[in-house]
Amino acid sequence: MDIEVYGEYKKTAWCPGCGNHDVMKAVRQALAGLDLAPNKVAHVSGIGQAAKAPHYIDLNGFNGLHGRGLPPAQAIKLCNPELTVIAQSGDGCNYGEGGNHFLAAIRRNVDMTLLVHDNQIYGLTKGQASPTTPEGQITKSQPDGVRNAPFNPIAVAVAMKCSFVARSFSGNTAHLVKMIQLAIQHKGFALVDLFSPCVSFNKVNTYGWYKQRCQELPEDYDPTDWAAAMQVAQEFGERIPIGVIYRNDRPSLDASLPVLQKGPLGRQPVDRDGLRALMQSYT
Amino acid sequence: MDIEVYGEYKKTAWCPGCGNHDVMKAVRQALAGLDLAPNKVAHVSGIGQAAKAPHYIDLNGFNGLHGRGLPPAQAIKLCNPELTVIAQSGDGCNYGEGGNHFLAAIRRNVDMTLLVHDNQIYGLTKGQASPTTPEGQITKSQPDGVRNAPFNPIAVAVAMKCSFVARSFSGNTAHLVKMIQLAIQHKGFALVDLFSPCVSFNKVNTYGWYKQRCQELPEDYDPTDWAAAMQVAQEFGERIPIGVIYRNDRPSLDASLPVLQKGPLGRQPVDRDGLRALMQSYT
Amino acid sequence: MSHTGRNIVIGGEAGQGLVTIGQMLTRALIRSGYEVVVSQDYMSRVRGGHNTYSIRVHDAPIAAPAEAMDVLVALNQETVSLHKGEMAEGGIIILDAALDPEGARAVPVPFKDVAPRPIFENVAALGVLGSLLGVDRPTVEGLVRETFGKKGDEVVGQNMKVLDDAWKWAEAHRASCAALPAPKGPKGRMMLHGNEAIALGALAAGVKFCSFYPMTPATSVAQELISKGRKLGVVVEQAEDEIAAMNMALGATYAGAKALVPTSGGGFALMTEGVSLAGVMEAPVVIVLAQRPGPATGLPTRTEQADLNLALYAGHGEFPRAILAPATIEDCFHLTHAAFDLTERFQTPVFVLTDQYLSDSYRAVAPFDLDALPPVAEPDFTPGGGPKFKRYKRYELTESGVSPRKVPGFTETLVLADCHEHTEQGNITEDAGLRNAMNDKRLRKGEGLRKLCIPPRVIGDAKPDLLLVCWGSSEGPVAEAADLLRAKGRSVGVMSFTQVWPLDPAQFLPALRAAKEVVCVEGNATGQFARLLRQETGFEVSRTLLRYDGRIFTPGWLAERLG
Amino acid sequence: MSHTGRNIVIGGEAGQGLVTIGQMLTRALIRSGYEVVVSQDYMSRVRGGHNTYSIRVHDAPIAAPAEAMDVLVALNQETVSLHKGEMAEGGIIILDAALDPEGARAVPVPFKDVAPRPIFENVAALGVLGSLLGVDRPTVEGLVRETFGKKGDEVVGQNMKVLDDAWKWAEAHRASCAALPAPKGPKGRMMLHGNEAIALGALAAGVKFCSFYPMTPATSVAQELISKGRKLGVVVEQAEDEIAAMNMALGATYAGAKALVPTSGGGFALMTEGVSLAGVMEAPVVIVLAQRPGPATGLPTRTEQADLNLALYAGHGEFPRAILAPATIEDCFHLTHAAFDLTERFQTPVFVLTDQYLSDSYRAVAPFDLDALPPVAEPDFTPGGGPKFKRYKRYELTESGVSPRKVPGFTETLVLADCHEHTEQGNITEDAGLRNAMNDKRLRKGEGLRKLCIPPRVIGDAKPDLLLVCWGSSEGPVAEAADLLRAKGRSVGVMSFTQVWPLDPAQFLPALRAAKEVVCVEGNATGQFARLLRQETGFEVSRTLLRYDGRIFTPGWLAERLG
Ligand SMILES: Cc1ncc(C[n+]2csc(CCOP(=O)(O)OP(=O)(O)O)c2C)c(N)n1
Ligand SMILES: Cc1ncc(C[n+]2csc(CCOP(=O)(O)OP(=O)(O)O)c2C)c(N)n1
Ligand code: SF4
Ligand code: SF4
Ligand SMILES: [Mg+2]
Ligand SMILES: [Mg+2]
Repeated sequence: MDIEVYGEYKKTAWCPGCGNHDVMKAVRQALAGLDLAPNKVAHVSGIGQAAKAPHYIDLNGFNGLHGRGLPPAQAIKLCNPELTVIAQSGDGCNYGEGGNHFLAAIRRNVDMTLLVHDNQIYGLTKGQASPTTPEGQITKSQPDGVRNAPFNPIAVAVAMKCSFVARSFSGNTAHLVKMIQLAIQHKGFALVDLFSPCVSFNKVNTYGWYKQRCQELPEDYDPTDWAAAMQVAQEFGERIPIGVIYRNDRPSLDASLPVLQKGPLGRQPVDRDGLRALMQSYT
Repeated sequence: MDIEVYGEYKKTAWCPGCGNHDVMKAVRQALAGLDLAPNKVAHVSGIGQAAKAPHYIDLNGFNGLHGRGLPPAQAIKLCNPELTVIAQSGDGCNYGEGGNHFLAAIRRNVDMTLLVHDNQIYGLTKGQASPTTPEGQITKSQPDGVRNAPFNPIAVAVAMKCSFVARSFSGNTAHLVKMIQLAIQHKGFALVDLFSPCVSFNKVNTYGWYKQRCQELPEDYDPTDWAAAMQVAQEFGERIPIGVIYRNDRPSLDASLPVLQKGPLGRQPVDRDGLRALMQSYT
Repeated sequence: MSHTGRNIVIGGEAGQGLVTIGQMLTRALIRSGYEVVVSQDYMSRVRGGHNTYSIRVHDAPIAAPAEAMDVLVALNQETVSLHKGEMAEGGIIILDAALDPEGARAVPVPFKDVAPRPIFENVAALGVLGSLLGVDRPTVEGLVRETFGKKGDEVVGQNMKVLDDAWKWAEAHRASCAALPAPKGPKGRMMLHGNEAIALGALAAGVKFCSFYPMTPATSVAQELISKGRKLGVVVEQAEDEIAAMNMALGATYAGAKALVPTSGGGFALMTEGVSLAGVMEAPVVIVLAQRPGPATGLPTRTEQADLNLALYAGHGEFPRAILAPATIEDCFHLTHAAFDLTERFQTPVFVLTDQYLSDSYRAVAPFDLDALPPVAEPDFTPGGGPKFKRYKRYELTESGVSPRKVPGFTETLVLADCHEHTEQGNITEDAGLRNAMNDKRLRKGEGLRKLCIPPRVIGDAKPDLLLVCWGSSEGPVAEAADLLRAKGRSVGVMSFTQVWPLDPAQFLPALRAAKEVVCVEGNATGQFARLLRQETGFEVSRTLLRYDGRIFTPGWLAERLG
Repeated sequence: MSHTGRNIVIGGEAGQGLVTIGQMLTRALIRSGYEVVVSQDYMSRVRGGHNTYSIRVHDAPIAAPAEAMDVLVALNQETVSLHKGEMAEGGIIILDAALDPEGARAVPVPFKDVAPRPIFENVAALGVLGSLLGVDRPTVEGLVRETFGKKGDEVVGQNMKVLDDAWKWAEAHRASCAALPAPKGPKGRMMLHGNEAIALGALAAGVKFCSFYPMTPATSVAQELISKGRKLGVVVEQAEDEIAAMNMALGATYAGAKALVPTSGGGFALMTEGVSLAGVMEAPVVIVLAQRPGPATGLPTRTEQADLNLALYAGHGEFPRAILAPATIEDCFHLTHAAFDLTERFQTPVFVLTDQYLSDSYRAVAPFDLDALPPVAEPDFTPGGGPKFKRYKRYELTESGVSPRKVPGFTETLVLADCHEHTEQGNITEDAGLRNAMNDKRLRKGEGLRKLCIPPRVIGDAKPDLLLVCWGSSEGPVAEAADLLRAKGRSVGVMSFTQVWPLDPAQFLPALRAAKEVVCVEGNATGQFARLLRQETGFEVSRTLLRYDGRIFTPGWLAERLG
């Protein structure tokens, strides 16, 4: 696909310099590279800065509620397995308000991709701590420093044997494109936690901060080695590993439901004879 | 304390043979052993069979909503640090409906104890799969077998470096009493995932099933070794390790809030002079 | 006798098999051609406590449960103690010979002799009941054969033997209990409760997706779709919580699949943000709200009609909705079917507001004529329309307020569903003019819904002195109470609302005004529907008659208070 | 001029500093003794877009924002284009000399000369504005010194220099803009917006716990408690979601700490199950519901009054509540204070229903007299009462419906708070009689609340031909619109409800009936309060005047439509 087909939105509501601009570029490149027609993709989001994405790219879109991107995303795939489903949203949306859906989605393993724009802050609501804000960091709402231990999405996902877990950075387009493509190609629930700096409210975890720390995993790293992945998942300091951290081959839920093998549910007709027989079973 | 002080409730709504009876016995023993006066304990629950516990023991009680035991439990401690806070509820309550609060409570690390009666099923609603029901298990609502990967609370808690993580079994009273006591004594958020068989709806994970599998961790096991704990957390098969799987010394939130060092919030008077000075700051 | 027909009650602890006995007898009665109204009264526990399963049976149509017991099968002593004062004149208690009838008229059965092992006691009780009531024996035998058929001939044989013994034993005691009059109803009817009928209605409408989180008394809707609907191509997903259930359903309808969400008050409370999303996104969704008494956990296994206001106003902001309130099992089927049509035609949430009583109440229902059902609206699955690979006007401003709803993937144009105020294409806008236009557009759909609203059912006297207003499951008891009052010479009519929102006053206001006295009967403590009537019409009912103890209305209870 | 006073508007992109300029000018005006009404209009974005900060200023009390602009500070060209048509007669646009006034009357300022670096432009704009409007210069200087004091003398010096240059530059252009009349108001007043006043009211009442999840326009209530209340001993916890926030608050009040939960529509929707829990548990909690336009995400940074129904009926089941709706900043303080008293006295949820307009609207407010405040009810902290180590009667059946509320840990007796229907001790019950007694008990508290309800404020003509009914933040604009109409010779009164539930018709029905015409003015599309009035009294207003485009009422907008 020509990358132009996904449209290019110059007028976004994002701040100049926000990492989200780079992420959108990478998403378009990734889709083009995979030759995905815009009408065959369902692009789902919640609420937050990152979650405005469906308005800025020409794909089918479902912009739902804060924290609630994952449930409709999974349902769309379960109703039309022919669609490629991609959800995008922020760290607050997915790990804060939507934490329970995050756990459930990992367990359910529907074939879809989740791109978390992780800026370690609540951007849209102007700078409160998010679940991934580091301990001790001072924010407007946490003037004495964050007291909660930060949520480590990679560690939780790997601990739960999520079928695909990757990390990337908006500042490394080539890497991010590759991660998004691998995630989309993976048959199962694929998480990409991607750093996307918030230039307005996070003055600690900046572009430079990530740039300095993010290091690609070595070529010979084996993402199917769970114990190794668990160790890598804990690294979040002077070095932060990026790449595919863990994956496995667990079959996706949609692939294991017989009725979905007949195609989208929407157009499957009412089985009147079956229903008549069913009514007989109540007599 | 004399164990009698906590009352003995012969008339419960639980089925004869339900593991919850044994858990209650252990809770009473544990409290008596720690010499905790009933009025100095706040006993919080959600909804489910296990969650009826506050009605069956003489302690202060807060029986809240399904899935929502943890938020009030933490708030109680944050408002009155002199109370010992214990929450009890089921696997569905804590890992299903309440999953997001479970994650947040681990991160927040308020000094309290969470006892999860894990029967790997929804008991009160008559036998649907819970988050911990094994994959493939057939239930009323999952007649083709559970398709979700089971939630491994120990793995998630250890991955998140929860400050105290233990596992026990209602059929091993001495062990359970000890775990509950250690959890209460631990200064921070303490999880005890305890198997408590549902004799009515879980015909797979029965008393015998657990009895056969639960094995105490060796004496020399070091629960402060995170990597080892992460390995132990994955064991759930022919052998299921019980004991204190992981712990650390992270200070609890209540201990780090200066205002709480002055005692319960409820009786702290309105600081009128402070408020007058505050109003001046708006002029 | 305070009611027509016969009221057979089986009482005992949870886990003693009273539901099994009750269901087998119900089925035998329906197969024989009787009319039944089953009501189930149970506690929030799995073993122990005290539950009852009541079958009111008659040879002519009946619409409500009864109170006084004609036959009480007491599975334990507590049942005798609790209910001996509720026996009808001439009523009998059937109980194990080892129990004490406490002075009541009784038929003590030597169950130990009749049933070789406790497991056979259910069939023994069925045999005694069948025999005493004069139920057609081959029908009962067929049922037993069918029930145990899967377990092999030996088990069938053992049970048939128990049935035979029990039947014979009881024959000697026939005198203690009048046989039922000969049945007059047709054969071939279904034994169906409200939630099963809702599930069937959804299937008939083409439901393809159901997301739910278990909650009494709504769970059985999902359970039916799982156990039976699965083979008809429905995907049923047990969600992590109700929030997920609701938001999943909106994803499903976006993808073109008809979706149902069954829940009860507390679960529904969690869905209300999603209801608002459906409102602005203009997403179809059918919500089955099965009421039980609140607040919060309340009386989790009992019945109430106190979530009308919740259904009316759930969700922030303003958007249209429709609320259907079935009164009968047939309504459960047809209104659910209609709900799917309405929700697609108006692209806004539609509720089926039922309650525990109706959810669990078995009746004899003729199989539904699928060919006679009106068509159900569909989204636009056609491939054309809209610009290729660009957004079409998902929220096109139209006179009716309804915009063509295309389905992603079925067309080359793009579908953007959005939660903000938006442009016709679905893009975020903060423009005041567009906001007004879109808000007006959405609210115009409410007018369309109002035009189609179902008029209340008028039962009994046409120009009555006393007009009883009710909604949902109260209709049956109220209608029978009206009969009782009419029998005493009063002029009584019933106005039963099976759609409670929107309302079209032209359909009912003249009749309300014409009646001398209007009493609104509701299963709640604040008279929610009476207030709604006043809000919409200014009409104030003469008084309300309310029940909110978790128990169902019976004709006797009502007649006494209206008499 | 379409309004009294002067309307000064600063417009530009988010991030350009318009709020900084606006706030500094507002503070200078208040310190000088002027009356102000600030209204803030902003988009849901952090940089870019188009926002305005408007200060209506006057030498006498005013109660509403104005539309026509007397002074427009345009920080970019878009501001000129968008608003040049909205200038009042004689109005001027102040803009950088590099921008194009597009034909409007303008004062082009050579900011590049006045401010050595862009960072000083805010102070430069302040200097120009202060000078042109004739604001007391020492006051402005004091403010600048104070603002930059923390950054050291050098920064203060630089800014003072910029201020001086700007002031002097503007003096030469005095003719272009009439100076403000001399201020008459007292000195020493606070610059306070609605949410700050709510936070202060909560602090004055003794709030000790606030749990929240960020959501515009409610966040600033929690933010105030964090930045300022922290030192007064308040624990503020940012929760993982709104469900946790609400349930935490109930834990807090159980433990004896007064608790506040601020949120907006979508977040509140998630709390509704918890509201129901508070109802049955009889837990005090104050909920600040700051309205913004829905449904769903709607217009997240604008204003609306469309969540009245939601607040009225949120939560399954039936239980009492009170809903207070502040009209002024002073109301925000006093009604929040009163809410804490009511919620403890009646042990049921109490709402403060505000909206984005009021939340963000700064005014000049005299410091509150803390000694004049009525006492706030407390739970029973005494050690005695109730059996030792056994449950006391937490839900004792009393005539008022209110039971003594003891606090766990402060007494030797045990406190059991419960979510089911329960016994007096708080234990689960399924008994029908107890259910009735408990439900009645809870609902009786509603009668107590009704007896204490605040009568509507009556403003203007006592027996008017035209009576304008309004609630909450609309009062100011409606009252001024009434003035405008009266100036044209009409007989107009205003009835402003600051408590919208419960209602006591005796307080207002006679006046409603006496008026020739009653118009209900509301910031929503369906006339929610007018419907509530009809539901409660049967009274139907002559018509409604509704606004729901996310923008605030102004006296001019209203008078035009009422004229
Ligand atoms: C139910 C609900 N609660 C709160 C909000 C307010 N809100 C909008 S976005 C947001 C946080 C955004 O943070 P994140 O998800 O990290 O996205 P970012 O803006 O950083 O990209 C919040 C709290 C909301 N819209 N809905
Ligand atoms: C919001 C809400 N949803 C659903 C329910 C119904 N419900 C009650 S208990 C329960 C599950 C109980 O499972 P678990 O927590 O494992 O407890 P158990 O009964 O097994 O001890 C459910 C779904 C409810 N009460 N509230
Ligand atoms: S506030 Fe932060 S996250 Fe939001 S657009 Fe600006 S830079 Fe990006
Ligand atoms: S149903 Fe299961 S969990 Fe519930 S009381 Fe019975 S045995 Fe225990
Ligand atoms: Mg973020
Ligand atoms: Mg369980």
